[in-house]
Amino acid sequence: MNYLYAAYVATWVIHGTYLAILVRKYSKIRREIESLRK
Amino acid sequence: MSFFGITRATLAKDVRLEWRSKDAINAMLFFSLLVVVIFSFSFDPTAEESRRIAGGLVWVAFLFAAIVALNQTWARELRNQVLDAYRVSPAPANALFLAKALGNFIFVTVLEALMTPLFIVFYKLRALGPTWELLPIAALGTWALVVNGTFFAAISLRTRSREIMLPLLLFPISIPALLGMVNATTAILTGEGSARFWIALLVAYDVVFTSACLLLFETVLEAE
Amino acid sequence: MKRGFSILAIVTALLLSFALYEALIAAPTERTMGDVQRIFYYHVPSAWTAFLLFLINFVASVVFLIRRDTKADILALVTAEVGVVFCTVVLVTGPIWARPVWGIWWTWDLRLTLTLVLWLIYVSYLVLRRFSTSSQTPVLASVLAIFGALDVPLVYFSIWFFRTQHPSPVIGGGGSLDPRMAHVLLINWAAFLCLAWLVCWTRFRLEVLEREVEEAQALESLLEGSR
Amino acid sequence: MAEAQSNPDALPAVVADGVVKQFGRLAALRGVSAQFAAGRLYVILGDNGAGKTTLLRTLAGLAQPTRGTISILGTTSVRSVCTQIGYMAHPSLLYDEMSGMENLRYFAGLYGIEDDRTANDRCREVIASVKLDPELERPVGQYSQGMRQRMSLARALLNDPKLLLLDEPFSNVDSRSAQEMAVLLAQMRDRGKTLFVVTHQPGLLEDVADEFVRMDAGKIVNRNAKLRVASQ
Repeated sequence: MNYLYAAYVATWVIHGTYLAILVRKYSKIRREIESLRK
Repeated sequence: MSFFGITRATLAKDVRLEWRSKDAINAMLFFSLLVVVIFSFSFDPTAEESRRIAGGLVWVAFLFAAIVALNQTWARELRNQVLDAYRVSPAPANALFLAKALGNFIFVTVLEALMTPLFIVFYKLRALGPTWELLPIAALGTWALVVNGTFFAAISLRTRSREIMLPLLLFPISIPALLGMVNATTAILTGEGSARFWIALLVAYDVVFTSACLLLFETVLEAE
Repeated sequence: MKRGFSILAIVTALLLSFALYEALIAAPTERTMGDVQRIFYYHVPSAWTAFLLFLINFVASVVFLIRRDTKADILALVTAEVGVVFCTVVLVTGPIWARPVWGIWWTWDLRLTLTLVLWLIYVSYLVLRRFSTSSQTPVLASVLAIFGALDVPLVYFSIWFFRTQHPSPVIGGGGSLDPRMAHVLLINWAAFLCLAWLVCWTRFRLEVLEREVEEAQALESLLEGSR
Repeated sequence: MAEAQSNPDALPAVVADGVVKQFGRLAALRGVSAQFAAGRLYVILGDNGAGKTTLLRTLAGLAQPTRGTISILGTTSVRSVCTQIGYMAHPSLLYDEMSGMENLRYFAGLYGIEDDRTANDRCREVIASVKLDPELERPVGQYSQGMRQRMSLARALLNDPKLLLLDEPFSNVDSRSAQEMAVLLAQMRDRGKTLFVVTHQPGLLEDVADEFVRMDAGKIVNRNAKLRVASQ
């Protein structure tokens, strides 16, 4: 049974990591836009 | 000059330069020898086993030798940006590509011709199936590696770490061809099953990628 | 535009949770493999989504080569990246499923091997984009994408024949599927498609922003230079 | 100043209209619009990074403008007139392992000069015109920098082009051969060729050039027949 949950959790860990990378990139860009605006 | 005239002239120039400064070819011949010897040490199979795994070993050894040769494809053109002179001239880009690919094909075939007898000796190989079929397999397989290799070598000219980039681009795309070569050779060596399907696959692979290369090479050459 | 994005986000969230419920609880338990078979509902739709994304990448690359339109190039980059993420999911859930059922982590199953090769091809595509120093990286990348796509049928047939010579267990059983299972499968696929669409949309906007900032910084450095 | 023979109504050799060339972040050309009449010798001045080489490469068809259009010898598709273009760059564009004659014979083949005898005569003639010895067996790699520049110029002259693009032809060439080269360029201009010479030593061409074109930060900022005025 735990194989089943392992697979589902693994799926969301992978997607989660990718989304986290995107969010981090987003905030980095936000900061750069601010510095450019000044 | 006609398309094939330019191809012939470029190929003749490359072969002449290669023959004149034989250091490149000697280094690669020695490298291939090393690869064969190391493979032979790491595996010491009985006659029966060797027939089963020799196909894979031979082609991986050929792949190493090919990669080393393919990395040198554009070295001479790069040194003095001779590619710019070629691009300004009315000569078609495909003539250059075909000449380079044929040059590599000859080059890699020479390396293979040296390595094969060594493999036969070290692995006590004797094919059970129709041995003559090994020739088309070797030719089709080598061309599959060389045509894409020459093309991706041109692409990797424009990247940072050029030597590592070529295998990174070439290997994934060559998986079907590698599968074809290895299984066809094994089928011949072990005499089990026929290599017909794999030879057909190699032919399809060569046709698809030779035409793709000829269609897209100019785009790559112009993308400086 | 903003409204469309949040609607899609909500729809995706709803669909995903409903699909999760269906997969884990509502779907009938498979007789032979038992509950572990439910990995099927995540493994297979992820693969289909990945293949669809790579198809979009191929079309976008061809359109870019013909029209040199940067939107097509960004779409190609985005679908390749998100496609690789879904491929990773397939390559992770596959072995997790194979282990309890056949006792082995890896089997040269047709779909699994095809996904692995595609994963390798499109990771090399992303590596080329990162390592390229040419001002025309999109052109080189789209050429490689076309080569990658041309390779797919050849990969498929070579593995298919390779498997007939080395029979190995098939993940997800090709046989006929209980209609209710098929229903759950489709729901999951719809959920994954929405998720892919949402992530692609975000990544697309991010890439557009990144390129604009890059261009602005270039102009700024030039102005400073000549002031 | 030698009066240029080019009749005014002749087709302009080069017409640039709002040419922009961007390399990722860097904009090498930022809006070049100009007309250059045929049969004249233009000297392109400007410090490093002003876009001189990029402009020359765009004229040679080696770089496509990101925006704007450029028409060479009456057509925007440079490829169709590439038999009429000669290009010489910083690097020698020659194979180091081959002798000068072998190099030129190979490039003659690319330009469609097929049969041996005409190719030989043409190469010998061009090599002689840059004051080098055609029979020199030494590979180009062992030439002095000056000789290599002149052999590179010979390669650019091989197809007797209407438009000649030279990037720093005089760099580290001894002054005497530089003078000879300047005379050679003037003769070619007198024979009706159009020349664009990018150089940091405009003085060498002061009394032969028709016009001095100053570039700065990707734009043409000044065009003048006199060197002194142009170089403010």
